[in-house]
Amino acid sequence: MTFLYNYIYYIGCFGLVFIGLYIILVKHNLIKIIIGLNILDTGVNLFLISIGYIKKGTAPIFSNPGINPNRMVDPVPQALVLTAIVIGVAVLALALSLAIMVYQHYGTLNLRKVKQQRW
Amino acid sequence: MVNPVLLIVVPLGLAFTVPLFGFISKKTVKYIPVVAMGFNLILSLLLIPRVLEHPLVLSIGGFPPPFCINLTVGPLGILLSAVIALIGFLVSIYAMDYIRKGSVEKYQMLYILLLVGATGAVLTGDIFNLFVFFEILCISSYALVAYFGDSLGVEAAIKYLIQGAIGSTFMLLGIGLLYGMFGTLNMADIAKNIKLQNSIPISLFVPLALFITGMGVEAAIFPLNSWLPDAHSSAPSSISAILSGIAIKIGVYGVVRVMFTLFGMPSIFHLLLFIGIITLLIGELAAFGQTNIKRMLAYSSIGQIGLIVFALGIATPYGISGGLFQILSHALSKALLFLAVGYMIYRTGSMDISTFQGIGRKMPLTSLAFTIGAFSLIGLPPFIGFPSKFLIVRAALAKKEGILFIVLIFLVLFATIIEGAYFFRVIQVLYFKENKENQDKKDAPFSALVPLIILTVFILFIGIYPKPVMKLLRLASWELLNKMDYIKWVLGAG
Amino acid sequence: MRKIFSLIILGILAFGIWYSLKNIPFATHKTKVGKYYVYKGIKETGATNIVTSVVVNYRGFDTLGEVTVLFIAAIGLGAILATRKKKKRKEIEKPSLILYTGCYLLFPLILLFGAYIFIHGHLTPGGGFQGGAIIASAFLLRYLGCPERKINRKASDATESLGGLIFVLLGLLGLIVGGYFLLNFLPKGVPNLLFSAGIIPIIYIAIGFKVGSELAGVIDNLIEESK
Amino acid sequence: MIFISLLVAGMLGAAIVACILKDLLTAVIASCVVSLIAAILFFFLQAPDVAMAEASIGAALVTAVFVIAIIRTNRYEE
Repeated sequence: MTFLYNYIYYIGCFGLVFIGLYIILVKHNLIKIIIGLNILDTGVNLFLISIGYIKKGTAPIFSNPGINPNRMVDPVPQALVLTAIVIGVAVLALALSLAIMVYQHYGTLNLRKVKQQRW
Repeated sequence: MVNPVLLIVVPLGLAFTVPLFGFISKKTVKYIPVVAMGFNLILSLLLIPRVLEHPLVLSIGGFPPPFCINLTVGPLGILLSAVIALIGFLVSIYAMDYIRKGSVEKYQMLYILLLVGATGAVLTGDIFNLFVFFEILCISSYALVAYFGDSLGVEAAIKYLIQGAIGSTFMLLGIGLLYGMFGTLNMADIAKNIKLQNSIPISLFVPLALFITGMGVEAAIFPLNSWLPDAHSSAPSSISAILSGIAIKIGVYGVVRVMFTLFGMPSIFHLLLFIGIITLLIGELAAFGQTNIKRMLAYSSIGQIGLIVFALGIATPYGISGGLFQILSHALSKALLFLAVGYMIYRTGSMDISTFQGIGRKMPLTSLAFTIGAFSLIGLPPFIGFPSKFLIVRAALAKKEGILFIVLIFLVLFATIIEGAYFFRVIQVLYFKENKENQDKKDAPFSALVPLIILTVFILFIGIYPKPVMKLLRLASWELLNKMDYIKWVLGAG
Repeated sequence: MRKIFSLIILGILAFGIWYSLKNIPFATHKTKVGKYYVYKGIKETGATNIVTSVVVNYRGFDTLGEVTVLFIAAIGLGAILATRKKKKRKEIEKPSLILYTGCYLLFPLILLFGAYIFIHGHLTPGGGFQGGAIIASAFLLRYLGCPERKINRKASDATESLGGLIFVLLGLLGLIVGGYFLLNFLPKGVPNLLFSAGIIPIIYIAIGFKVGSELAGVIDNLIEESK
Repeated sequence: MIFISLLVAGMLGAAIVACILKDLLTAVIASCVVSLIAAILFFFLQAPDVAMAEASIGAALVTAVFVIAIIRTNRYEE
């Protein structure tokens, strides 16, 4: 049980990271790869947040004066993740617009067939 | 009131006003990047003497350094930001006439923001802030590569985007691991906490490897450079100049900053030597076989990055000055080459080298600029490439570590010979071949010739009189080698 | 072949990260920076939501960069999709009356909710990004339910750039008044009131408008251009 | 604790489903489920701000953008 308590979040986030990377490395479909990127992003964000957690912590908001600041979770990773989520969305939107253009030019989303340029 | 934060904020503010100017008059829009980059150029030149006296550390938001984001403007940062502003200024003059297709407004906004990202990345002293500015740089370059929306550009952009996105995620993972271990994001504070002697524990090696992979994608060091030739050859020529001249240098800066300032352990620098030499050889050999001129220049950029990384890996004051000098010289020469080639392609309508026969007589100034850029890149005196390559070879010779460095110097010279061979081939086609089809070609317009001439003057001037630059370079290399000084600037003596 | 190769790479990565994670035990105190913010944040910035004070004030420069990233994505997407050849699109099916009326009535309510989220960013969870995203989802709903109503592109472009400009200008005002960029130069007020925390609510409102119009613009571009 | 373990298992399961399926629309919905469960986990980790952002941006808008892109291209993976 303590193992589960200590590692369950790490298992979850690195599971997402590895599944995301696996999708990106193995699949050829462009939309599938972008889905992989999304999952990878989510995993990294979850990892950052779980770094800042404290046992039986409270959210870092002084909603009533009696809250003990000693018990608050670390606010910095939360700020970082807010930034990271927005950046992830920006990359994703751009990637999908490029995917639409690729489909228009090549008639396929399979990256193996999109090969006009080579070394 | 000269404050380095204005280097980032004023162009950013101007980029936000572009749509508002667009409502008033579409024609004024193309002058905004010129104004923004001209401002940056003047400001960074004004700041250089102050920074040389004492490095500036500015906290943003008015809190003490480890608790807020701070800009650390040392000699290295101000040198790179001056180079960025110079190249950006000249290319923005060039682009006034060159970019006519598509929505010009959007091009100009993305262009300014790319340079804002580059400037921010070299000035910041906070690891997460570095990541954010890196993303600004990367995302705007993805969009600009696909700016024309043709099939080649879109294909290059999507490949670049996928690799870049994986790289930046790795970087974020590395930041997370470092934050978990040390509980701070300030680079000086992290550097203070990492005390390495001779070996590196795995728990620290993993974030280092993640950082090098993440930034190495942008820097195009060896196994991570498959995006570069596509992206640099399919982008508009003005953007190719910026990507080759500046964007990949920021990647190298990131790798170097993390390795030297954050981790700062001599035995890992040998890694850079080997990465550099492999990248150099692969780039130059691949460039030799190209018939497309922009691809040739792109591969040559890979080779030059290899040389820069090699020089920085020597890790002596001379070696690092040589590497930084090479950054400067490659930025000027490669920008000149891409800009000159841009109008040759525009006039002949093809990127194939064989179609440029006889262009040398019809477009004399452009061809002269190309020739000077090529000579400088090869390292012939009296151009800027000569002192920089000379410095690198001298630094490698001074490092008396037996046969290893002799072999490496031999490989560097070999790569230079290959470089010379393919550039002379192009120059021969330009001047010594005749073609009836190219009889009616005009030279480039005035707005394109001005940046070409200014770049040529800089290349010649620094090549003949490198002394003032050398002083700045020596201080910059000192900044990289002395991690303790950097920590002292930011966090004070305690 | 490719699968085995990538599994080997992932295995190496997993091994390395496992080693690193041993140094980062879960659920313990470990950061000095976070402690400083939790103890001093409310006094130094006046915002009861410490995350907001970190996002907007302590690490405000990151937020400026983040807003810029979203701006770049919106512009870049527009620039790329503008080169697309326009095709004739099939007649769209008209939404049913119930769907139409539902979306019509829900739209202002969702807008109000989004505005509430970003105005109260310094007091309760939420802020400019979340509020902006909620506003954008209201526009998405309107596109789905009432397809003939378009957003005004000029107005949304103007909102984007004005939002960004307000952020930059507030930062520059701080530089002029106190010598630091993004200095919280307005009076902090009493914590837990709506009018407190100096420049934080103003910046978050600007961000909310900017993010909302940018994300709505992204959706608009993706839906429009294909006609 | 059991509840959180179940959530994590569900999240990983949804991610694997997104990896395996050939129908891209279903895969996108599965990745939406991943984001949604991640938002719940953020809430349990005492990060309400991030949970809100993940739910509104990660789950709602991203899915919408994906679906629009799939309509413009091809629904099935070849």
